[in-house]
Amino acid sequence: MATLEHYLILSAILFCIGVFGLLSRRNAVGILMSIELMFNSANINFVAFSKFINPDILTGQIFSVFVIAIAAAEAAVGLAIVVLLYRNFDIVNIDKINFMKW
Amino acid sequence: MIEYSYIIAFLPLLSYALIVFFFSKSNKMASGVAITAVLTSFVLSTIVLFEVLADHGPHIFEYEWISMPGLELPLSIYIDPLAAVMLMVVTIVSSCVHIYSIGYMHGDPRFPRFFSFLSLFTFSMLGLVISGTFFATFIFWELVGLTSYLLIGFWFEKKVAADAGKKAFITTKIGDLGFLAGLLILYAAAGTLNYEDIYHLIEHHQIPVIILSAAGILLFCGAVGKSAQFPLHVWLPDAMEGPTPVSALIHAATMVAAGVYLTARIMSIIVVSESAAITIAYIGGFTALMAASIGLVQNDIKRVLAYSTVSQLGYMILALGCGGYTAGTFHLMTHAFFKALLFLGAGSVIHAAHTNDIQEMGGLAKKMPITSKTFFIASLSIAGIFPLSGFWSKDEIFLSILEEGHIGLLILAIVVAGMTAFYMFRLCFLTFTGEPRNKEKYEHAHESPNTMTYPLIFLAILAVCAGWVGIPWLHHGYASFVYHHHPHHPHPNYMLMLIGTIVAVGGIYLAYLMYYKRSIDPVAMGARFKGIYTFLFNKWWFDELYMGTVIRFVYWFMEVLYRFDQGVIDWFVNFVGRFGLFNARFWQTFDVYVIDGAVNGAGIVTRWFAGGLRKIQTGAVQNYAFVVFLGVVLFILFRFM
Amino acid sequence: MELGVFYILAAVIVVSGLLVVTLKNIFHSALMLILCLFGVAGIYILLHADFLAAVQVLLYVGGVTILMIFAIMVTHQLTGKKIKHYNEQPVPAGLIILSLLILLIVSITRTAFEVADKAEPMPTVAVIGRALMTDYVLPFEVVSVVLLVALIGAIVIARRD
Amino acid sequence: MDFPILTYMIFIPLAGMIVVMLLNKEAHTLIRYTSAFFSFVVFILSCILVANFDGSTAQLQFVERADWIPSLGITYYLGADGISVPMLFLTGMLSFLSIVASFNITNRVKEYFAFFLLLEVGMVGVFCALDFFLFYIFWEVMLVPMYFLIGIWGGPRKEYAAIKFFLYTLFGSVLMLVGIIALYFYTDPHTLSIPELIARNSMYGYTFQLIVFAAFFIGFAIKVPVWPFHTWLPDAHVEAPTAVSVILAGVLLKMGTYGLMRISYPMFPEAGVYYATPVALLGMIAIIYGAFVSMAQKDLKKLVAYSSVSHMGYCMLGLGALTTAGFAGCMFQMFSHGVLTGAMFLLVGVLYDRAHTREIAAFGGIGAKIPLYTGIFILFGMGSLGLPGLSGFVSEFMVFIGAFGSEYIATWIVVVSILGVVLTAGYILRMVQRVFLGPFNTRWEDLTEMNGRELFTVIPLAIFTIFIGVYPKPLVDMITASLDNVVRIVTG
Repeated sequence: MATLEHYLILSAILFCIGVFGLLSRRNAVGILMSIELMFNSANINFVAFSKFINPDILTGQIFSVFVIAIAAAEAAVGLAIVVLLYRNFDIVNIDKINFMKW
Repeated sequence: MIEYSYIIAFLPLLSYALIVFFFSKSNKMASGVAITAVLTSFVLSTIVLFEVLADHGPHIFEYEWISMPGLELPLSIYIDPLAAVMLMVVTIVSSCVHIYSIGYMHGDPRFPRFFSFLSLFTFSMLGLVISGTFFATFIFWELVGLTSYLLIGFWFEKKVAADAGKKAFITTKIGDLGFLAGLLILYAAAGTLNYEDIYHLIEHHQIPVIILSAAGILLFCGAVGKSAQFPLHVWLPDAMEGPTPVSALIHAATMVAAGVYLTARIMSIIVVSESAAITIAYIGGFTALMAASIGLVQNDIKRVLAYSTVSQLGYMILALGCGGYTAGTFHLMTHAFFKALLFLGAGSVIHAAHTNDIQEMGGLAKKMPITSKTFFIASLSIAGIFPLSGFWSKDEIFLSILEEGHIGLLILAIVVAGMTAFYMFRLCFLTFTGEPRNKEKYEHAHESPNTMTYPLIFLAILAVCAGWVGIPWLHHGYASFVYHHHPHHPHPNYMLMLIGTIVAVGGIYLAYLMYYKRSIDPVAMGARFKGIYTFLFNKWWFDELYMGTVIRFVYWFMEVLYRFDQGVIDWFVNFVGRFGLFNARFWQTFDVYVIDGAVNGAGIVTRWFAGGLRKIQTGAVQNYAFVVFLGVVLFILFRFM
Repeated sequence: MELGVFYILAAVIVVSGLLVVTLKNIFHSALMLILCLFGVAGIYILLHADFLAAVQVLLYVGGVTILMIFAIMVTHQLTGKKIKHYNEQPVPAGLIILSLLILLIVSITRTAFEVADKAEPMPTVAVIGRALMTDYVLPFEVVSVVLLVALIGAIVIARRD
Repeated sequence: MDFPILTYMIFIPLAGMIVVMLLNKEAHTLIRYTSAFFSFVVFILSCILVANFDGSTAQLQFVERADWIPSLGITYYLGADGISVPMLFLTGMLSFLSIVASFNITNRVKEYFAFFLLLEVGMVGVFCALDFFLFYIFWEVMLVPMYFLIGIWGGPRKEYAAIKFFLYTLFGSVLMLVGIIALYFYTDPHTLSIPELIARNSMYGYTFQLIVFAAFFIGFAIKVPVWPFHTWLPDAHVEAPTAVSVILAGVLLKMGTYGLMRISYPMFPEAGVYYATPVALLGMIAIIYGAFVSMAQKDLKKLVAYSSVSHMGYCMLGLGALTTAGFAGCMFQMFSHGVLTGAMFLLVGVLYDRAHTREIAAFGGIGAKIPLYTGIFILFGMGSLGLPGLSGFVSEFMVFIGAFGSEYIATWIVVVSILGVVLTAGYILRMVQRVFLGPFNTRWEDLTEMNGRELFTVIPLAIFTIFIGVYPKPLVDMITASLDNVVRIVTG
């Protein structure tokens, strides 16, 4: 019988993988993928908590629905930016995009 | 005609303008225009004289000039017998001098200019004569001063001439200060400067005597300057540097007489104010004596005549101070003729001999018969020999002094008469008789041209006859024409006439002995009275005195003030500026090193930090995210663990 | 049995997740992502969240991932090229992440969760649907607006003009 | 007259300046004639102004009034009376002549004439502004071009002179500004209109009057300049180019006395009475002191500059007298000094252009070489020393009569001041003698006579000198009513 802790640890691992990708990948699309991983880990958390703490009202699942919607929106906008970047600068590597430097 | 008498004055002005604007290149036209103008003035003056003889006047014509609240300054014409006589004197002498100048100034490169100045002078002098207010008198008074300046300095390339002109102008200007102050006092007291109104007020005792005394003496200061009375007489001998016709016209016959004329005009004041009268009389007397004493020993022919002029003017002033209105003005007239004649004669001599020094002349009578004869006539006249004009006018003066009771002044006047006779004949004998002392100059000497001799002859006639109008037995003569208040006919005093004649003859005889017969050696005399001789020869050291005191003081004071201006006032201004600058520098330093230092310090520190920290800001988002997670880790670590 | 399934799914998720962030070829990463998301969908089923599992497959696997593959295709870069796919900080990042993971695991294990002993409604679709239309209607509408804005924004940004 | 003549007089030079600035800077002749044309138009307008002026009344004429900044009570308020009309005429004439006299400027011609026209704007404006705000603006507008005209086209020490002039005058105008602000806040309702403030002069307290009068006085005194605020003047005059000296002496100095007559006295009558003796005393000191210091000068231009100090002293004496005659004398002196000293500076400039020196001792006997120049110079010199028949005499005499008859100042002040007459004669004659008379200095063998343009600039001034001196009635009629009004306000 998988307990809440199992799910939480799985979620933590997945989240950390996502963060690692976020911090170290150069490709913008890769970074977006990493973010998806992190979303998913959060969703696992929500659903697990919903299942083990408050199973009757399904609040966690509803939040997950919202998160998925937001993730979709994020993906759409993020990819659009990537396309634009590519078109204007001919690159998709995020470490070259350092215009925020003073 | 009398209401148009200003035309008399304006004709020469017109001539001046014509010469300046149109004939400045043409000698003939310039002299022609000037002489025409002055002769016309002469004719008109004669007409005026006859009209005044018919109606003594005064004839007054007023013209508005300045009129505002608190200031009414009209100009007016005031023709009374004195003015009419003066008009005659001025136009006659001026005409003679104009004609004479054709010959005398012949060949001068500035010939037209000379005539233009003569015209301007004639205008000013005639204007002065016909002025009806003290104010107008003052205006023309200054104008004659200007023309005198211009004419003395006519040969301005000579430094002495230029200096003399300046000296004349400034010295008379000092006297004019008094004139101006007198005008102000009079105006403040009377509210008018018209002769007629002031006479009227004085008659009705509406002006306090003390003010009248002050005003009288101050106005007389003007006369002192213009008529070269002590202590402002120093300019007149120097003024002899001008061309000789100028000396004759301005510095003998007319302008210098303006002071006397003015003194006559303030007769009403003098009569009222005892102190003013005494002051004037003594100044006149002293001047007469002093100038005559200097004249005794001078060697420059023109300077002798100049001192003689000063002395004679002193005589007139003395007479006026003693209330001798008729006497003073009478002598003014006769003197004008014979002194002009003397000067013109001297000019003729100088023209011939090319020197002013009588010690270099001698025996010129043979070469210049007309000049020498007329000169002798004039000398006799001035010495006061019966029946020449000088005799009558001098006698009048003695009489008026006697009537006033100033015995001391009378004796002084008689002594001066003797001195006058002596120095005039010293001059005559040295110039015209004896052996020529400078052969070369003698050889070149010749009689002057007709343009010069005719005026001499004409004036010689006047020098003889002009006095006859004032013969005491003549009841409708000068005294009943020119008078103050009412005609005054003093009884002829035969005693005085006799004394005067004796003194004059004595003076002439002494001169005859010393300079003709040579029975008394003048050089030995000079050596014997060396102290007095030096004193007189150096003109009582007046020039040196003034030079050492007044002039030196002025020069010293101007330097002191200029130093003060630069060293104190301007220094202070610059000091304020420099102080400001210093302040600015100080605060700039403060600003740079302290205030700005603090600011910059903050900046430097910041930049120093930033230099390190900017490396953190890579612009790469992932670096930032890295830090975020580092923070998260640390947060959890320290918060919960 | 359930635990066994969980471990299998967990292994799939972790391995595929690691591959997502480590593979050089971004296209392969995308494929691994799909695998990973399937694993997560399995976890949902394991947790009795049938609706979410369906949504996961439909939206993520069918929508987002495809979108990403399109983006990869559009930018057609890097597929198979020998270039560095990491930036300069994988090692410190790895360390940080590792410590984060340890901290998380420690805190999870230390925490005592109050596990409720209730059964969830089955199937969940009706319950979720009702909840979205009643209690959560406002967030729901907001999300719809957000999606719309994102949609339009994406078009505007990516549009060639 | 409906035609807004004063506005035109102010702004035509401004238009001229703009036109000049638009011209090609190499087209020197065009620039010169253009600026001469514009200033000539102003001169013509000033003649029209004089012709249309009614001197029988003290009323302000040619009044133009429009709201400007209503919230602060500031109006665009212009007008002229007997005090300003002669000054406007003088400004118009001297500006035109100075511009003609500046035709020989070759350095940065365009800027020079542009500045000159701007200067004219300021000068005309000051003389017809009736609102303090406007007055102050014009007062300051004048300062800037003057600074540059001295500082760029001046002599060897031009920077020093320009800065000294600028700072000194600015110091004065700041004091004046303080006075203006004090007046503004003292009155209720606040106003800056000068006639309005004069009408309310009974409201000002005695102490207030004394203090504000002093503030204004120093402001104006620096401009006059009154001893001991005069030391900027010799430097500025000597260093400034000829035409600028003319304007400086001819017009700018008059603004001080104009301000005193227009503002200080009518606005603070009690203070005017209180300060009568100090003002007259300062005048006396200036007369004597200026004359002595002039006498000590070795530089021709500096001599003329110091003579200005002396001559403006007569103005102060006349003002201190508080009589119509004294005020009229002051007015005459302003006009006459403007003409005479303006001409003197022009003449000195003419000589300097030829000889490149102004050292008095360097000349000598040049009267024989250039008789026409000498004659004209002596004419103005005589005018300056107060020879009757020339304008200087009339003004001096009126000042003396006015001061002597005044009940506000002691007689001895006038008596001492009279000494100035002979001192003036002293320095003028000394200078004339050392420059023109005496033995000819052969160094000046090549000296040439004045040319037509130079004659053109001084002949009108000569005509005015003689005209005013011989027939002062037109000017008297023009100023009497206004001055009498001022005197009556002051003395009650």
